[in-house]
Amino acid sequence: MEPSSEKLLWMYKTMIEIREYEEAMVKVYLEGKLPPKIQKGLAFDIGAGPVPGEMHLAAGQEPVAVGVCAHLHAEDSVVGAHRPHHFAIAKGVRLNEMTAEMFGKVTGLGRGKGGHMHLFDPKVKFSCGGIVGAGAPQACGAALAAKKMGKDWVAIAFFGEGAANQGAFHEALNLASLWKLPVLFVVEDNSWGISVPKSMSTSVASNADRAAAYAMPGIRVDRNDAVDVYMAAGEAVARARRGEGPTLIEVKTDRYLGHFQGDPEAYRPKDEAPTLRKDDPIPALGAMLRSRGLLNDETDAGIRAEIAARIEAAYEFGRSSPYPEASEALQHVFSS
Amino acid sequence: MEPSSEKLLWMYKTMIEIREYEEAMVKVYLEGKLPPKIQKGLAFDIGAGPVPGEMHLAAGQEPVAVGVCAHLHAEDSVVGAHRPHHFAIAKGVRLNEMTAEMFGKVTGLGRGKGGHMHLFDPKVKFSCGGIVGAGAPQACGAALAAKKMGKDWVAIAFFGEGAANQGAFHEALNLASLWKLPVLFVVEDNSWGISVPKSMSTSVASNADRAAAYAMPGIRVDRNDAVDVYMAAGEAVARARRGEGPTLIEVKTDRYLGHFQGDPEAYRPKDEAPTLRKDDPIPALGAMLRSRGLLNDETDAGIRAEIAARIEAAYEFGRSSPYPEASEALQHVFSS
Amino acid sequence: MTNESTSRTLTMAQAISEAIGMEMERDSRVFYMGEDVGKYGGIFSATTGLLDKFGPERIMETPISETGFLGTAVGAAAEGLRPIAEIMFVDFFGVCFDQIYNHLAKNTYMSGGALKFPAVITTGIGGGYNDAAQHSQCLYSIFAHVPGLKVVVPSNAYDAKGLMIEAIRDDNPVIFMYHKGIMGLSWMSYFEGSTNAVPEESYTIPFGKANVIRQGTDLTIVTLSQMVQKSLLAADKLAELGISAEVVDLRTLVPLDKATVLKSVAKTGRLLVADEDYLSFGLSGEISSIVAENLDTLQMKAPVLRLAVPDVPIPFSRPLEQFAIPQVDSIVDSARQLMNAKAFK
Amino acid sequence: MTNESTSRTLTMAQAISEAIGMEMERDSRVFYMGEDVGKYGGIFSATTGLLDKFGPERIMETPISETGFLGTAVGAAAEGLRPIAEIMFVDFFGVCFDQIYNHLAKNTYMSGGALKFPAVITTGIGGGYNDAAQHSQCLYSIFAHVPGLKVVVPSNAYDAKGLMIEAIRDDNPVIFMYHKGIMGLSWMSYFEGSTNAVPEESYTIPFGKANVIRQGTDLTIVTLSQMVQKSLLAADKLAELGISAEVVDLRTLVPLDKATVLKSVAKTGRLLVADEDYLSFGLSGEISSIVAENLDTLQMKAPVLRLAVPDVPIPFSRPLEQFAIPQVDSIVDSARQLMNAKAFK
Ligand SMILES: Cc1ncc(C[n+]2csc(CCOP(=O)(O)OP(=O)(O)O)c2C)c(N)n1
Ligand SMILES: Cc1ncc(C[n+]2csc(CCOP(=O)(O)OP(=O)(O)O)c2C)c(N)n1
Ligand SMILES: [Mg+2]
Ligand SMILES: [Mg+2]
Repeated sequence: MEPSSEKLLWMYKTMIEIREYEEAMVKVYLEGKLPPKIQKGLAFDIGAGPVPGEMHLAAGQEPVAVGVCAHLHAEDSVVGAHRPHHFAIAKGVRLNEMTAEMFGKVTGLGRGKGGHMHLFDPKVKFSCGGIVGAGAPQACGAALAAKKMGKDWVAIAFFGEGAANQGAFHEALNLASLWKLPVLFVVEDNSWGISVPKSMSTSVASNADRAAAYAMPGIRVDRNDAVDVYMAAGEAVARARRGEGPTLIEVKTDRYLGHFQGDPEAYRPKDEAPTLRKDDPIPALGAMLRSRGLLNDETDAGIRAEIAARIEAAYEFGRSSPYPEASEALQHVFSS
Repeated sequence: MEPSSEKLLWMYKTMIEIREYEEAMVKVYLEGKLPPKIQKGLAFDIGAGPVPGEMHLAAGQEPVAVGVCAHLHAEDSVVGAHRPHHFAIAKGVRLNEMTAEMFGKVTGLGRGKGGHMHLFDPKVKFSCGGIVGAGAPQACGAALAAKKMGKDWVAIAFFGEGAANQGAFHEALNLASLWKLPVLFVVEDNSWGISVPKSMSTSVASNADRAAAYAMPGIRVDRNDAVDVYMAAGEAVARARRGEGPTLIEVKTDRYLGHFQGDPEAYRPKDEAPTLRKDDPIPALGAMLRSRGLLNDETDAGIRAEIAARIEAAYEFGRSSPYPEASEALQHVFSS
Repeated sequence: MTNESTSRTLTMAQAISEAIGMEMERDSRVFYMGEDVGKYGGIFSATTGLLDKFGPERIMETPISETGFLGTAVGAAAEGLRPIAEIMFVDFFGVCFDQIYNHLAKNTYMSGGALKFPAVITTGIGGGYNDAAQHSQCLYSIFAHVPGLKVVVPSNAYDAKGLMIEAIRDDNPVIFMYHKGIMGLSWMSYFEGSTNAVPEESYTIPFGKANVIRQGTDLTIVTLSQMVQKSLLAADKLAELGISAEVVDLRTLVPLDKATVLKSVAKTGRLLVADEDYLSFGLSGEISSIVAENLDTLQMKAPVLRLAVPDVPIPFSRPLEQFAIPQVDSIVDSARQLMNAKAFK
Repeated sequence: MTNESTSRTLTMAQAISEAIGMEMERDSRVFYMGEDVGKYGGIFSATTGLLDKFGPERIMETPISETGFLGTAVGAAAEGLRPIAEIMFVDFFGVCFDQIYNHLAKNTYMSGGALKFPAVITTGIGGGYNDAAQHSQCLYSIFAHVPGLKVVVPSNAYDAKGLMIEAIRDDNPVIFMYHKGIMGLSWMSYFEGSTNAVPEESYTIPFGKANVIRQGTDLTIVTLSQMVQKSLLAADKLAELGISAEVVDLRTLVPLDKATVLKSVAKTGRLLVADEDYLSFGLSGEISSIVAENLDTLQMKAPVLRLAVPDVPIPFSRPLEQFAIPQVDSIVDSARQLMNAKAFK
């Protein structure tokens, strides 16, 4: 199923939005974290600045997010992992509230309680979490709910190639196949699990080869390309909606930045990231759009300006929103 | 690698020993558990009698134990699960002490502290445990130790087809393949996980097909036959000893008795167990031995008499040994 | 009351499966997942008869994949369904606790209240029938320690039904722990006090209300689950010795009814905690600290006494297990010891 | 002493990796497994430099398979090796606790002492740097609650080295928990008191010996890990207010040095527990109950006060997190409150 012009443009815009969001975060995140304003002797202070805590960015990994989410509606569920922004943006999570959450503000998705790894937007059924592998069974739950309610909604679990070695992966895939759940397991193979290369974590070259262990289709997308992902995911989503069960997809992608911001990356060949950037999927899709006459300098500039404004507004919203009252810490342990 | 006459005879004898041991346990276990000597209204009292607690017997599942253990030495490790006697006996665990353990006696393998699901015999490197799936990574540990010490010892993890859906299975197989550990994962497919048929627990027909997910060889032994298991395991053990890594073997086998003693088995077709017994692997191997001139009525009777005596002695040892002092409960939390 | 209530004597297992069945009938969003919960009816009979009534879509047999199906419960609850998931023995929580305490229990909080997780986890606890170290634990204090879970630990059939209905209707994760030795199973000896009169109709028992199940004046025994039944038997024996024991059945650990404990201890001046969990860093410490934190208003006649499993794995052998797990006689002995002790004057 | 000892100032992370390195040199059976422990040197720098020294066979990089490699540690320990396995954050224990508490911790007991399990589990604990609910917990009381594990929770570099060497040489499973905010990492602010003089040579600190790290007469602060450093700062402030606080650093929870706590409380008559774990059913209850159980010998001047995380997940937002996790000022406030309280007379 080739993407329509509309989908192509949407994927292009959304990839730009993700990239710009992440690049902006690189800068905002560093605010207040560097000498001399931090404890003497430190190179960096993770707990300082307006956006404290760990920060996992997805620059370079946009194709997997847009290629899959292009097939989804608000009622479909997405469960991301610790590196969630690209999925959140592609799923349509409210950008202002998401950003405010990372600033720890009361206007945030979780009133500042969740933070970057724990974004919940029930309006578009997005969630994520910081425990590697834990999202896979949760996506089964969303899929089971859809099935029980007689809806054709699907659920997507996105996680990294490192996560595919966690026991939860195995249990979730077996359940999903057994119960013919409308769920996709999408492995982002960015070659690294923090500092551990795939060859040191994974006994098989492609996780797609693990699908046979659950009698489900397995697809490997070998290029970090939105259209390739779109095509693979399209058939899988359609199968799921038809009630034919789950699919496992592994997508080769690239992590341009460190595992988290502040990662010294001593484990990584110095020229790896710059080399990867030469195959940047965004200009690649841009060129395709231009060749089809769907984009030119002017419309491109328009798209970029609109996105820049939206992102700036989101960061401004996050920055200027108030913090919750300290005593709010005691609320929401239970819902009443 | 065809089994030698010696191995054939050993397998035959050991299967008989296992079967007789289990059949004896069926009776001993019932002692003191039935009306009228128990609480009024009960049909059965699991905590009563000389051998209290859960009891999982392996009658029918002898081939997998002897077919694999025929290749092992004392230095090789075996990790069993909640249904451990056939593996223990095939691995050469001290029968008296094992039996005493199930009677809760101070002469038991664990001084009465472990019981039937927790048998540890360091002399022949046998262990087991009551948590489904937990043994697989532990066998990796034994295999890693062998590798680190430069020995050609192997480790075997035995577990049921139900256990193959536990996350620990996935993690252990991946690790074993990645680190080329000398370990065999042997799945006993007795079709049932308590009351749950394989078709309701396992998304794939044969667990052997899951080996490809870890780039290791996978073998399915389709008959509950000691020689077939012997041949499959022989090549796998040899590979492991040569440093070529792990193998996954699934063996079709039959559970003649309930999941545990006292299981009402309402979930099971009434005629299933009797039908299965028609393919009893012990007379089958006996017939083969006879056809090769390795067994006749007289030698068979001799074998059986010797085994009966050994088993009777073991139960007698268990029964007549003293209980530990109650205050021993406080000892051995830590080794000193 | 306008309705006439009919009640029969039920075992705790019957009361539980009745409660689940009634709620499943009332609310189509409720469903049950677990191992051997279908044809078998649950190893501890919590789902007896329910498969026939509700079919395999609502009484869902699972593989031995606790992380898989508990994670499924998390996801389904977020979508508005009301899953009940059974961990056969609480001892197995170690293979799946992540889904429970890092997700189910925290997602409401991390979402700032935007999401509800109306799920119940049922599980069998306790020893006393020689099932040894991996099948005999209580562990309730671990579930009570982590925020975001309500923890229910009934001692009898009547309470179990009302608490189960309350649990299923609660919009938050609840862990419902039944001691095997009070379920009234046909294959395990049990304390008969746990089998009692249960109304046919639906009713709820609110969480956080401890039950002063026996009044007394000399000492307070704070306890829960099967140990309530042991404590009542001990109180009978103590009465023969002229010692009047008040027995407080906590019923739920989260929320914890400290006020009732405090009131009772204020009256008696003596506290014995009778617990089947491990001694240290758990329930008995928490209950003891109610006294420690209220030394301004309490005039204690004796130090607090904690009776619990003395920080050893549950041993298999009968004499060892009987020694490790507090028994009726050890409650009696502890109470007598308490009556002979003195607080600092 | 005949040996002259040289000591330098080390961060706690440096002290830990030095201790591990020394023991790996001394005993070829010791090896280390975990995620990012090789080239990265451990996310919290517990293994910095060790890969270069010992190579990948002894500093083993693992997949994200905690159950897999902890189970491997169980099996390897049974064979006589001495594995150290790192769970990057203690918060992840929920995916692998079964191997720890049902096997590693119990197998010695279940084997009647026939088998030893000389393994160390290292793990990062604690919050204060906005890592939110799944990366900021302490949870030590859960490990201390289950029998068969020794639990070590150092507060400074000197102790960490001695306790780590002791842990590696112990023939039993030890969980060694380092608070991230005292490791002296170059990327996280830390309490400087935790970086101190560490002798170059090898030494051990016995388990079960609490350290009275500051003498005082008015109240006893019982604490551990990073909270020791906060308590010392609080004690300075309290001294300015004329309040003399004694600070007891528990160092290990199993074994627990109740005698030292009791002695100190007997002297001061007031107990404040300063804890970064969740409040209920955990450490602070256990410590409080030392008072409750000793009301025959203790004359308390005030009720016990427990300061801990108020049973909420650790919130992300800075003001919320600072509120939820006890700070120096909250210790000061609690101590003042304690000085104003009275016990029943
Ligand atoms: C159960 C668990 N173990 C370890 C971690 C620490 N951790 C966080 S992200 C990560 C690497 C994940 O790699 P991958 O799944 O490939 O995702 P990527 O970071 O490449 O997007 C690790 C080890 C965790 N969060 N949860
Ligand atoms: C983690 C865990 N979950 C559930 C159980 C309860 N249980 C014990 S044996 C068993 C069935 C095991 O089936 P299988 O692995 O096929 O072995 P079999 O009993 O057939 O030998 C179950 C569910 C357990 N012991 N551990
Ligand atoms: Mg990755
Ligand atoms: Mg089976």
